[in-house]
Amino acid sequence: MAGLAATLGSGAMTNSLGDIEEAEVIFLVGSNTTENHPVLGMKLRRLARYEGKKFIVADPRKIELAELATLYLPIRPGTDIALINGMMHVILREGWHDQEFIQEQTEGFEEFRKVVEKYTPEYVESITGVPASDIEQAAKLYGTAQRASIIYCMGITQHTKGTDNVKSLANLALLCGNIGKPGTGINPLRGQNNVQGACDMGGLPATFPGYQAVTNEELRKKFERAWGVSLPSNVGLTVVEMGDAAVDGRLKALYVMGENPVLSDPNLHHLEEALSKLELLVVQDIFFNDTCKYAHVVLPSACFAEKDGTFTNTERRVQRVRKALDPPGDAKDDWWIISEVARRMGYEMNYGSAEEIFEELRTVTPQYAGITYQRLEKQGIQWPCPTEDHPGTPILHVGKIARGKGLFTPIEYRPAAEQPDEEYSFVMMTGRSYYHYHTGTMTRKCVVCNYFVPEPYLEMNPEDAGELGIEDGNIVKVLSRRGEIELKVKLTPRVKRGEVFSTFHFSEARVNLLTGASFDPICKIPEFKVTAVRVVKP
Amino acid sequence: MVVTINGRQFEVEQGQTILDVARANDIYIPTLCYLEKVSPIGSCGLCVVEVEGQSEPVQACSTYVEDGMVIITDSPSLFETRRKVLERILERHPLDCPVCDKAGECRLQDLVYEFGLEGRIADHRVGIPRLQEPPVTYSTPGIKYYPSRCVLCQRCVHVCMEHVGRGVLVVNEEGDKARIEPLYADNCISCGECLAVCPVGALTENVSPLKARPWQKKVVRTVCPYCGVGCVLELNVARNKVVKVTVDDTIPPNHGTLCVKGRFGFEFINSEERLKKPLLRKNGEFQEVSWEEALDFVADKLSSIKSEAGSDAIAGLASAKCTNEDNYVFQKFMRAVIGTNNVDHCARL
Amino acid sequence: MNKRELFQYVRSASPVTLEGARECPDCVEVRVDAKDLLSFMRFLKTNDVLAFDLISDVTAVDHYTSRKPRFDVVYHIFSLKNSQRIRVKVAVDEGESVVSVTSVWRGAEWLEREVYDMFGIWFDDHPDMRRILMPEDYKYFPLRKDFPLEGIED
Amino acid sequence: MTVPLEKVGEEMILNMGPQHPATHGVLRLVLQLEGEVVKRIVPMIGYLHRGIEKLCEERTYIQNLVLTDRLDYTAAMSNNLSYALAVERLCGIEVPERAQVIRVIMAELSRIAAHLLWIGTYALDIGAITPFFYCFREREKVLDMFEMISGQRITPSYICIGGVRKDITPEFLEALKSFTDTFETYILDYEALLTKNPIWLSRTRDVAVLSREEAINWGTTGPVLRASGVQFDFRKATPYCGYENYEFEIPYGTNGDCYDRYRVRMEELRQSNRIIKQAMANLPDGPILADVPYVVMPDKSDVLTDIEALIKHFKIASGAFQIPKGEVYSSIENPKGELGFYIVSDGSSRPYRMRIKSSCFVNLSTLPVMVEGRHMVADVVAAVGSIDIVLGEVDR
Repeated sequence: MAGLAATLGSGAMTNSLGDIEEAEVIFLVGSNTTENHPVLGMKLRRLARYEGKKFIVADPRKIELAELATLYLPIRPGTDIALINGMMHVILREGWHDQEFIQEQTEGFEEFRKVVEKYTPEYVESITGVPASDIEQAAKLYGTAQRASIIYCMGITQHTKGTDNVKSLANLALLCGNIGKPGTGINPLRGQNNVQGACDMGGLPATFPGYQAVTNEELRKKFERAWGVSLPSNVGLTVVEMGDAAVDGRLKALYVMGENPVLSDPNLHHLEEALSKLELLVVQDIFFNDTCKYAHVVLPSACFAEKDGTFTNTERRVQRVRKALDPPGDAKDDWWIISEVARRMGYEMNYGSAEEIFEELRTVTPQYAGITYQRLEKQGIQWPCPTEDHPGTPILHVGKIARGKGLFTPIEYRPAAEQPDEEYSFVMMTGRSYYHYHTGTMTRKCVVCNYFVPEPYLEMNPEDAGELGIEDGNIVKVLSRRGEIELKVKLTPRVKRGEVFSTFHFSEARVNLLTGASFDPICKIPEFKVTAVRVVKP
Repeated sequence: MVVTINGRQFEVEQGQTILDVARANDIYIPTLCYLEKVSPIGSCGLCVVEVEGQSEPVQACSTYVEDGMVIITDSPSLFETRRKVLERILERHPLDCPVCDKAGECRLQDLVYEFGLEGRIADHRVGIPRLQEPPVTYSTPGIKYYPSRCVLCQRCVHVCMEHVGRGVLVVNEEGDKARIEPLYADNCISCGECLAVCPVGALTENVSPLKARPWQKKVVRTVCPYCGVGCVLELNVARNKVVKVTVDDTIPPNHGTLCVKGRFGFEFINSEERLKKPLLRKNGEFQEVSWEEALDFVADKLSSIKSEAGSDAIAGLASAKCTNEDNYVFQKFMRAVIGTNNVDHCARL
Repeated sequence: MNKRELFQYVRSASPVTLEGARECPDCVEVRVDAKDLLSFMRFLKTNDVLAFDLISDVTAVDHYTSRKPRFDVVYHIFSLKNSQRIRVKVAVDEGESVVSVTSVWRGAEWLEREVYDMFGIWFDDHPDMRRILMPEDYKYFPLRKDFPLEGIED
Repeated sequence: MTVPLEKVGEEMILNMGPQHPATHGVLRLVLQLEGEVVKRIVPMIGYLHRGIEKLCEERTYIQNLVLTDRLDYTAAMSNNLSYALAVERLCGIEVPERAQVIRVIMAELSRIAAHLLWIGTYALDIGAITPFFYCFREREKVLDMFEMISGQRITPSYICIGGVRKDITPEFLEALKSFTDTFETYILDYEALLTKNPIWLSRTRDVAVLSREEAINWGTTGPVLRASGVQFDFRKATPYCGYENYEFEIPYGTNGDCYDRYRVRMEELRQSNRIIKQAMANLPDGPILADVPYVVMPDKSDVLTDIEALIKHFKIASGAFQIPKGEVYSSIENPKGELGFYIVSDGSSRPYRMRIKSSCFVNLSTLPVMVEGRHMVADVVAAVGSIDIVLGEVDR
């Protein structure tokens, strides 16, 4: 997200789900859409199968859309930049780039051009393992298309150089002028129902609501006037830094709302040590999850069906959530709990309803200024929506890039932090599956989800398993430099040789015990997609 | 192109079916198997209309308009043909209404009631009442399938093939023994689209033990709590329990489509393991305490840490699963009350 | 005298201006303003052509939010002579009162008390205006649309 | 309430009811007595108020039919009839001939049952024990007939919207024939016991007199009005269900006292019997339910064997039908007087407002006129009994 903010001026999805069908070519990279965004996956499947759209799918695993794609690039994990630079090299060589768009709308093209010179298809083949001819064809498909859309997800961002990956995708889009038109743009698919909303609302250490920087004096004054209190100006800690701060004692208290870091965060041994050192750990959730084991106080909160409010989905659409039933026992709305704690600490926060809060938040968040509950009655509105009669913005950067000029950033390919070696010969990717959701606290209580995927599993290539004498369904031990777990093997040709895949939904086998501590320098996303592991038959 | 329907002229374009034109100008034509989001199926024959120059009535849902067509959508003979269509279906339909979950929202019931059908039509019908046959295994545990109730409209087959793209269902065998069968069951991703489009009680919801008739339940439109697509769905609630999830076809972004988590993943809401009382760890053991005690404990502890070690010794994890309002209040609490910017959430995971 | 003649006669001979008059399938319906209700009722009774001498029913209808003057007080009066019935409606808003017709027909006494008891419409110069069905100290008016079916316990 | 000593001989407040053998239900009478003479009498009602009108607004027209049985529970069939007529007039439903005649038979039978119960209990109030057993012997026969045809003695819900629920069977006709033949002689037995009985005459003659003007002014209907000399009956004035083609007279009294009310009701027994005989004589064949598919319930036997009937039954019972928007007031001659239904429909399957006009309610309001200042406590019992009130209908 930080990548898009740097190059285009806004970190969110540029286009919307509704206009993807107007694209001729769809470049799908690092997103197993049919499993993680199933309804969008269905649409892409329809586009590919019935409406003859051309698909370029780049993913280490042969995901379902790969079979329907016109071109499937079985890329090695962590080598995305090389692939994209290679494509751009061919586009520049063939002159398919949008010369006039680059002239008016972008800057920094020349330095970027020099860096890309070196990424000939052959050189890229040696890095990514994708045949040169495929790279040529991919570049041809994307370069010559009138309207081409880029769709990506965690496969791109969860690397030590996640931001660079996003920036190089931005370069590719800017190169061909695929911005600000229906069926184009760079479209990150946000993983969770309100992750876009949480970022919009300033759930980040560096920004107030509406991506207004904490360090900006004048903006901080605005919030100080709005909230009637002086505000800190230093950028706070991110999740991973909180772990380190807790370990060396700088961090004493942690208030966790609706999260389960003990399962979803990387490098869990380190995190568990951090949590046990805290003086106060408050967990506010709808279930007694794994993090609650370390907590001093657990507060019951209401789930989505028991509260009024709004969610913002991946296409920046703010939609109403309505209360359907009463919360069980004494569970309360999250904002009620927090406002009660605030009142006890001397800061009066008496909100009568979620609508009242929304009225306040839209006064301080420019993108939400024109949105009201009354307008959201029939259907959602896509921010930015500055005034109450503004219909919302389905497509960003129409006519002009939000940042003024699109920024080309020259990016060199760097290998992932942890390369496989003879001791840890496999590259493990962690991700999500269709039937479960994140830490499984919700989906593991549902009979249909449990029926299909009841227990944790490790996807492995049949030949690799054959060499190690492992049959389908065996329990194997998976070790990395930081920890080990036992998983049931599921042999599938989807995974290439030398690579394995598993999910982090299951508390009985926490995959994140294996994942490493390295993360992206700028936006601090951990390296989930590349971890060196060893698979051993017990 | 101009077409006259029931004597009124309409401007139409190439590629529109008669039914599209009729619906655009709210002329009522009864339909059973018509489904907007897939190509015309034309299996039931209920939407027949008379077109001048055609000897036989044609199906409005699958006949494309041509210039100068003169169409009649309602006449005694049409009424008769439509009645015959319904009778043919009703002959094999079991007497399940009292025990069928779909009763009250069943398209077949509405049609029979609308046509005011009497029992005295199909005289050759054998008087033995067909009692309920037990459900047959289906491709997902989330759906119960009663083959005897199926009216063979094939909406499920088309939606699974065209809309979802998995092609699990086929029409098996011919004539009287024809029925829908999940032949390629392992393709099934239990998205429940077939359940959503089934006009009768052949496919019924099988997750919630509690069932409710339309007038006993409240339908609340909300957003799915799972992935980022943000599908809009409707929770059917009866006696403070979620009974079923339905969906409105006209609302973006999902236009009436859901996945397994959206359609069947609602059991956690009424699960017994939900936290009901605040818990406070006293000498190692969690005990249920009142809100007063828990909140006081948190407030005092936070205040003392803030005064001793400073605001930056406290951090907070907001949540991508809570609403914008919750997150706004949370970061306002951390920044205004605690006085630190140590606020983050799992946007990175 | 059949319904049509009655309808013509009432409209022509009525001493007060009628806000509305129509012929319903069951009987003639007339709408009168609250202030000239009493004179109209006396006219109905004393006029020997009409001779509406038997008060059948006094009740009210609560239009709640669908109409501004919220209530309609509805009188059904029967004429033994002509075997015809007439329905007289008076629009009343919340808090307003209506003059009692017990001076014209004594039989309306309990009927008006029940309307007060159920809807809270007060009847002026009524011989014994108090609740009839509900307990004396009951605070609510049960037949109003905003009164919940399951009642209010306090 | 204990009366202070110095008050003896002067006024006394006496509470009669709501639990009292002579009040025919939970009616409470507050008597202000001077010695035995009643100075002032204030009837307090509402003890049996179930809020039927409020309940009707929340249930469909089909479900409300069952509530109407519980109004005047001594003559449930004619309550159903009044309600069914009101709804049919609202929807413009034509009831077939045979059903209309059956409805007349049933209405008159329930009138006979109601009057027999009145005579039995009223005689008991005055002190005559034996008529109670005679009357209830015949009443038992009528209730058996009801049970034979509808399975229920007191709350049959037999007359439904669009006709009657079941066709009458030959056994029913036989029982009816034997009943109507012998009933004339039994009426003579009752009259032999009471009509010329001196005690009866002294307790009822000139007791609780209601003059003709007072009766009309107070809006009374039914036997109370007729006893005061007004020859008026809704079956003749506004005929329904084909009453116009039956010959019967309207009995009426002269000086409106308890005795006249007794004589009017005895005579009505005979007239009802006459009507039933005529109805049995020309009972037409044909359907018993109107052919209006969207609101008339199919016959239960079809529902168990036939999918169309089952679907229609389900849709109608669950309120999928729409009654046309509008309002109607229709009333019939109930054994106690005029039972009127004022229904305001907003076009849905639930009435927007359902007003039930009960004759007992209005007749009971004349009690003070009859008794105050003229009679003693014993006569109050006779007066209340003579009005023939059923608290189910009064309190609703």
